[in-house]
Amino acid sequence: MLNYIIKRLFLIIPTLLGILTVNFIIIQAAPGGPVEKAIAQIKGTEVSVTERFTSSGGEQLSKNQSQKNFNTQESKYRGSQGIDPDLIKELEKQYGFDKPPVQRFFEMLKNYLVFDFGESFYKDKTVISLILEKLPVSISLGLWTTLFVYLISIPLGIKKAVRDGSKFDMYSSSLIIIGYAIPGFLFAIFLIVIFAGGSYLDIFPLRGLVSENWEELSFFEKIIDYFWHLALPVLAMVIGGFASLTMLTKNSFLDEINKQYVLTARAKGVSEQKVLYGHVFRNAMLIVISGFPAAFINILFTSSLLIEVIFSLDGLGLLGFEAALGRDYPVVFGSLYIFTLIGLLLRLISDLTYVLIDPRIDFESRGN
Amino acid sequence: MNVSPLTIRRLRNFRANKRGFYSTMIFLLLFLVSIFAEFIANDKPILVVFNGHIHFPVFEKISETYYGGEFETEADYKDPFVKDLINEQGFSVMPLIEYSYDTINYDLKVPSPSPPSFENLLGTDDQGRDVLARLIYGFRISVFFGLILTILSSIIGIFAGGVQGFYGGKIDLFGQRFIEIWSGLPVLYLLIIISSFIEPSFWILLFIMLLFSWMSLEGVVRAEFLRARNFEYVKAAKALGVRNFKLMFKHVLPNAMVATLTLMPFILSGSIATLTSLDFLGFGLPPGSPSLGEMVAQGKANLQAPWLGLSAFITLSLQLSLLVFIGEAVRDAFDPRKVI
Amino acid sequence: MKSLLEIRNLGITFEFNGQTVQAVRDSSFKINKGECLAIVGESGSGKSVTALAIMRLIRSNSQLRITGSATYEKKNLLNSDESSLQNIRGKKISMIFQEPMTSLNPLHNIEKQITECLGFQQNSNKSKCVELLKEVGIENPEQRLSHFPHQLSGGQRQRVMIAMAIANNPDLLIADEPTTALDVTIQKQILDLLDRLRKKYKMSLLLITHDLGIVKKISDRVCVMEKGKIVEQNVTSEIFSKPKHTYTKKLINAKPREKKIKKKNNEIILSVKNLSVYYKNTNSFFFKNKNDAFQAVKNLSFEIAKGETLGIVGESGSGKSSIAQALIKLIDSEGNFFFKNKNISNLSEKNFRSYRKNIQIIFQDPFASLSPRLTVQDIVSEGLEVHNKEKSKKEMEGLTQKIINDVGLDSSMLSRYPHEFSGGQRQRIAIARALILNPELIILDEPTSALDMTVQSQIVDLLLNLQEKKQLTYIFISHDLKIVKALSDKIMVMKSGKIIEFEEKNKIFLNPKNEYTKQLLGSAYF
Amino acid sequence: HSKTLDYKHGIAMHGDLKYPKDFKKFDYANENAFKGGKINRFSIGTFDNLNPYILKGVPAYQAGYLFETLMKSSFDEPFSQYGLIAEGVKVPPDRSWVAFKIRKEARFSDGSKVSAKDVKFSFETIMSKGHPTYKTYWGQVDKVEEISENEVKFYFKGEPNPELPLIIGYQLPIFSKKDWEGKDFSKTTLVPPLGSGPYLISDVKAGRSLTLKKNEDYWGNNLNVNIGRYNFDTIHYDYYRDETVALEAFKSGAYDFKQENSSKNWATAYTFGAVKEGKVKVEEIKYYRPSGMQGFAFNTRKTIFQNRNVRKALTYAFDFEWSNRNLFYNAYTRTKSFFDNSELASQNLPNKQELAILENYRGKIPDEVFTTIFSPPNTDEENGLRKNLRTARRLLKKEGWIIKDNVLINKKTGEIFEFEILLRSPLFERIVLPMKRNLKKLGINVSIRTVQDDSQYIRRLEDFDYDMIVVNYGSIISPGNEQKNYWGSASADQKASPNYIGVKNPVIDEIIDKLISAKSREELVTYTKVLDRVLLFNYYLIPQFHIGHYRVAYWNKISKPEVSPKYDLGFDFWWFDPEKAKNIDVISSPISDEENKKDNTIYFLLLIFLLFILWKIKRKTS
Ligand SMILES: Nc1ncnc2c1ncn2[C@@H]1O[C@H](COP(=O)(O)OP(=O)(O)OP(=O)(O)O)[C@@H](O)[C@H]1O
Ligand SMILES: Nc1ncnc2c1ncn2[C@@H]1O[C@H](COP(=O)(O)OP(=O)(O)OP(=O)(O)O)[C@@H](O)[C@H]1O
Ligand SMILES: [Mg+2]
Ligand SMILES: [Mg+2]
Repeated sequence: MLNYIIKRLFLIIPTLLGILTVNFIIIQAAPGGPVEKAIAQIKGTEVSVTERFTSSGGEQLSKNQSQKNFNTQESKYRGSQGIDPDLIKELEKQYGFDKPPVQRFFEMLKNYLVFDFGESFYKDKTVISLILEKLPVSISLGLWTTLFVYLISIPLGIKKAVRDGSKFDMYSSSLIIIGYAIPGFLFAIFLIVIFAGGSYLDIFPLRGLVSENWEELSFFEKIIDYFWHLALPVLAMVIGGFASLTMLTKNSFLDEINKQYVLTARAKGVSEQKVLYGHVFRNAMLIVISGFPAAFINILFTSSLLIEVIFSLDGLGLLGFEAALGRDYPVVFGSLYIFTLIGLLLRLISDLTYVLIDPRIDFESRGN
Repeated sequence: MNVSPLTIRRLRNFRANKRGFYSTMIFLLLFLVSIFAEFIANDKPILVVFNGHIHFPVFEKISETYYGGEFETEADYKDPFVKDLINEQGFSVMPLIEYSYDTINYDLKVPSPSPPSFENLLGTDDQGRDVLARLIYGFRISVFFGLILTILSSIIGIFAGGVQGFYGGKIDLFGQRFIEIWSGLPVLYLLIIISSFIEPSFWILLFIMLLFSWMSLEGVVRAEFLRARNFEYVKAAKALGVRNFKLMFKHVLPNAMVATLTLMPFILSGSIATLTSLDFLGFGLPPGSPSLGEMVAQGKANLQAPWLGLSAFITLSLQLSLLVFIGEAVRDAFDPRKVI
Repeated sequence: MKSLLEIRNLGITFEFNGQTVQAVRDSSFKINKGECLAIVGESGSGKSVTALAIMRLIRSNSQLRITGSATYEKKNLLNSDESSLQNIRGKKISMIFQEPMTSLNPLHNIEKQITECLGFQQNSNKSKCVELLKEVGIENPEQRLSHFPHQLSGGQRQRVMIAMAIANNPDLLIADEPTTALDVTIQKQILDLLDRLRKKYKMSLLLITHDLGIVKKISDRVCVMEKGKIVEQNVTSEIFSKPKHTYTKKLINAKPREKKIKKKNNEIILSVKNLSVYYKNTNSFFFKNKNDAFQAVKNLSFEIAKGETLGIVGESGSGKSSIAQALIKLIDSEGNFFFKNKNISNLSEKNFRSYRKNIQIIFQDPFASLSPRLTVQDIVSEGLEVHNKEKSKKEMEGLTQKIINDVGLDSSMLSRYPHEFSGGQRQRIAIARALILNPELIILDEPTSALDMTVQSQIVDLLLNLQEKKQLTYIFISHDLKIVKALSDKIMVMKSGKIIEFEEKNKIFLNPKNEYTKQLLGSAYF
Repeated sequence: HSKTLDYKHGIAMHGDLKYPKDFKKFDYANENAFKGGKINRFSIGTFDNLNPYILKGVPAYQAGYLFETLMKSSFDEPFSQYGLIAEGVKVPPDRSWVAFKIRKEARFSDGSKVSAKDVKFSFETIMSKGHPTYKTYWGQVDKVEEISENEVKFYFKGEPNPELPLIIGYQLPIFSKKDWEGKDFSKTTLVPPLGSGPYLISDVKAGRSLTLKKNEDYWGNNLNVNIGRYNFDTIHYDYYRDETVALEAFKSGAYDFKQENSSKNWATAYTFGAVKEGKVKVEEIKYYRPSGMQGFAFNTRKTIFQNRNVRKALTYAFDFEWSNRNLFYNAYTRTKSFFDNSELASQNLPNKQELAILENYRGKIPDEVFTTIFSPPNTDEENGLRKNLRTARRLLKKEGWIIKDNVLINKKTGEIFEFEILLRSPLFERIVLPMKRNLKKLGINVSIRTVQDDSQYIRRLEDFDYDMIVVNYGSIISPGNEQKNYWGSASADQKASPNYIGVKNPVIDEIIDKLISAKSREELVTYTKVLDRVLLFNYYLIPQFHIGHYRVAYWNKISKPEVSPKYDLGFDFWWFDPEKAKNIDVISSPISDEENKKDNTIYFLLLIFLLFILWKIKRKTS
């Protein structure tokens, strides 16, 4: 086993390299880059990357963000200017595009080796600090949704398996599946209109992770405030999450629950709970349990772009989307590197959990 | 017909899951309706009798000049002018819903999105197009997309996961690394690149999604295979001289199918959701396509017109629920211990 | 004497597919305190189902009807609630399942499985565990604690099962074929143990077995079952001396035909040189080298001639199944073995595949070796599909039906799934699966352990006929010396992975040289 | 020769100033406006930077309140400015330089004086470290000279550009040199930089909110340009990501003032309870700024669009009246001029002066220019669209395009007429799709491509890699140099220029040159109209629509001056009205805020409690 682990750890390096290379090449091939983005900004024709789903439909170009155009005449004037080729050169240099791609690639690799991810093109912040800044939102969303989903789905799935075919089984299936079918962000909007808007109830806050006056709150108030803010987004995210896990649990249980060893356990006089959770669980849940590492990464990096946008939460989902469309390459590659690295380690852990769960599993070659 | 007792038993199991059975029926019905969408919701008549000749405009393009108008291009049958021309020398039979997914209702009384009326049963969207017609076509597109994608990606996913899990060793080790690299591909950029030289069509989107969606099954199948390959009955079959592939797909797979079968409907609905959200984000089907995603986006942007959001929502929910229920029934049918 | 458990008019019906299987019909019997009641009967006659019904453990998702009553301590077990049953199961009434190999939780180690029975009252759970394992005759019990079921031999698993069942000194022990996988010495030890418990704690014993020798030896009364009915019940001595029912008579008189030893055939079909089998110790996370591995088979060499039967007997856990699996290349081994003078030990799976048709195996654990999602039809005909592709579907079906009838099953059972059978029926399916291929060499690992005498003789008959007709070669692994004696030409006695004695059948039986062999034979006929 | 000139109190682009030297206040200012109170506003997006003059970071534009400029525009004149930091400005007749005299009272908010040094520093800093756009912007400034402690002079180079003095005057933010010492201007900051403006930033929560507080010691309170201005004590900005949500927030009273840009929302969303009760006021405020020209621009570099008549034909395919009625709730007006909604628009027959100019080009410009008032095709009459399309068909036929098998092809070359409309925002799909159907009737196959990816879109614009796009040519009441970039031949081939259409017309070049060097407002107006006509009748684009008023909704606790300025909304002149505020209990007052919060907490706890009870009951029953 140790051999295997060492082998896997070593293989992380070429894998990472592969991922970075492939991404570099592909992104290189994408039309447009940060220079164009900057030009758009200079010309004042820039459009927010989230425009399609955040806008409520203005019909006139570049007039829809009146509050942005601090001075409308100014922006008009700027836009009218042609872009000086020297300026374009200068921009290219600023973003490092004066160097050939291969050189850029190797410089990037060199920096990444020592975990130096550089600075965002646009944000004047290091990639790391950007990620750290967005982490609380992502973790909050991820942690609570994952927790809810697991804590509800697994017992529910087990109960459904035990009472397979009963009314309870039927109704709960219908419920979770309908929940699953609801588009999360539509539900989020619905929640906002009902619970946080001016039209009906105004109980929950519209945006953010905590209140404006967070610092002044006492500890207890802080906790309440935090959950008060999280209630709607988490609800919107959780609603669709039960179905697959519950069904997976249920079906795996159904598959195991009739096996001989379950009879043995019952014959031993083990209580039903213990039969289910002590015996069947481990046998049935290989997939579910082995999904835990992935769930863990979910906790950290849950990216729910739309939910974040709707509740004005600044999380990794939004960061990633904005970086990708804004061609903020340091952020794109930096986060790719970090998340992939963590992902690879978690995959290894995931594989090892297989063995822990079922000692019969090994990764040796077989079949020839 | 050789219907083995086993098939009968499975069918019986399937039917015994009432909810699944009815879901299948409803789904098939809807699917059938949407397959013949052109005959149900269209802005062209099903049948035109003109000058003693019978025409089927759904199949043939008849220019307006033929009816005595002045445009050489295909007649616009919704145009009152053309209608009059036809009625002078014959008649036409319009489909049930007189709108196709892209037909704009030019004589709306209220600005679109207009609320449900007799003319537009589910109202119109914010471009004056009939919501019901769009739903029918949108349903078709998304179901096709989902089914094709699910079938293909399941085949690939099961195959890849199965081979890795079953053979283990180097195949697994390097296969997994390949998959890790593969899953690191920047989907968004691929979409951007591709759309920079061709307009992303149904098939292109399908292809791109397929590149990645197969991985959702690969992991679980691999895990199940890793476990199941050690089971005694696999050994027993091997002792019989069964070939590896048959071993994998006849012995290991059926017993490693729990996850697959459970996840399959979710993958299907996930594919549909993916298409929807691509449309929603603006990386999906070309503008004007009947996409549920666009409908959802419109629903969000037009809270004052709840029929948009509701229609899209109900269609999506119905579609997904039916699929998941069917999936459950299929699972039941293949469960040997389920006895009715 | 006070009756402990009284069964009245028990009826059990399975219904599926429009088919109804009436597994038990209108059976009544009772067990007194401290008494040993034996249930004997045809394979598939409903013995196990009866036992399971008492514990209310029949799988509930098939359409199932249970009628009648089972009264224990004035309560009808058949309709008492789950929580009170939990207090009875394992504590007052415990059970040894027929198929020990599949009855253990594959993901729990031995210690966990046993201590679970003990509950929390003792803080010296571990030592109690070791004690129990020692009592059932498992060597190195301390090490075994951390093992998982798949690392144990069939007999060892059975003994773990027994240890679990007696852990709480129950009032009633239901033992469904408790000694099928045990060699006779251990069998004796176990039976003695049960006897002791019976005396000491006034434990009652409901013994289901096919081994009439055991019945005769330890039971007080006997019920005879046939086709779901109790056809006769009486005091043991009466049953054996004055059997009334025809089936009983048939059962008592059934005796396997014995193979007539013909002159020697010199064509060596299989020769084995220096065979060793190692098992990695997967418990240790860091696998270092071979020293860390456990050697189950130690440098064996032997030969078999065509048409011969080699009987392998020996201590449980001595490596018999390991040899069997190694020969057919299902587990890695060292050493060479030659099939018809061709070295097959280092062939790749691809090249070896063509030999598979000719070398078949019947696994010790039939339940686990049948794919749960294939019907019997598929399972049995699979070999044909693999090797005789030229045969038409019709032909295959015909062959399948024939072989199923040959092993004493009904062809209407072909569309059923494995779990819908009795232990003995499954065993016969496994036999049918191997025989249908007409292999030249068959390795039979305890093929008759779950069969009653009548069926057993039928199977032996079948095997012998085949051998005579087609010059088949058998490697026959069994603990049932009677059958070994009936079938074999030569006998190999094993202990701790080594051959102790390897001789002609008669020499072994009449004139055993080795101490262990003597001991073995000595325990055989009480 | 600078000595011979005098400093003036203001400067106009053309002609005379409206307000005399000692004017008391702007006409649209209310000197009795209530001072004080708080207003909540909102913003879409996010911010991480309080220095909006650099490339990096996402700026909070409200930080502009921190910095005063040398001059201040008046909102009821086309392009005139009056002294703010500068008490006087002077320019030579050829406007080849500009000098400002700095007011003695001008102070930064730390009390230090604003000096010429600071002005020079500001300019040089912004040019070297600021947003690169300023380099193009003020590229014509040769150098800045500190004449004295409170006099500063900007020298210009290159072609004369009479706008430049004004642009510097009202756009150059003045930073404190001392304050920036040791700090890097090009870095983003969340520490408010030192300014001289009316407001101070009192609270910043990056990406979430920004609070501005009136500077008690603001030096310019009594300046004539500031009378009746900056009335709120506190201005609080909340940032939202999503406009739908932001609208909900407005309804719930989370902020007080919203300007609406969607006609659909305007027509449908402002009907909620508070509006009916009169707590929220919904108003349209007329303005007279040129609307600019938004339209479908043809890329005339493409062969199919090189023919004027073909372009004209396609104009008939856009059914504005239908769109306006069915999509926009009749909110918009068809744009009929590049300078619509202003005196610059050519919405009459050419007058004498214009004709005189136009006569020079007869033969080189379309004849309609002399005889017709430009009016895009409309569909008002019955069957209007059909008639229009018929006209279009005839035009196309005349130019050699015929329909064969449902597609329009060139009789001679066999070329198929098809093109792509490149869109930036999906919001336009609904405007374009009906047009697509109409074009289909003409046999023209149109594909629509929405490229939401900024970089990709810009890349295509730079390379002029499109057939048709939607452009909005913004225009100011005082057109000038930018016209050269829009329609000049030189810019047609220059990569990334805003000559999207690819206009290369010597006549137009000539007119623009004359326009730029116009000596008086009248001359400017004449040339502008001439340009307008020539552009329009060349059918370079299909004009879309515009709106002539601001659509605003606000909680009825703020008031606005009776007169609205002609050229701006002038929100800075609005004020908090305590009388009205008393009548509505809006959530924004601090006391009710607190109470509300408690209410909410209770609701929340109740919900949890309810869930808990439910759970208990469930457990009992199962
Ligand atoms: N789950 C089931 N579904 C249908 N039939 C079943 C099921 N379990 C057992 N049977 C049938 O019930 C009958 C009695 O089975 P049981 O296991 O009691 O036999 P047995 O007497 O224990 O036989 P053996 O000695 O072979 O173990 C058999 O014919 C078997 O095929
Ligand atoms: N997978 C395994 N890993 C480790 N040890 C194993 C494994 N399988 C078997 N063993 C050990 O090898 C020894 C021989 O096992 P084997 O199954 O060959 O015994 P057997 O002779 O068939 O016994 P029985 O008569 O009880 O079936 C036993 O001690 C067992 O514990
Ligand atoms: Mg049995
Ligand atoms: Mg064995």
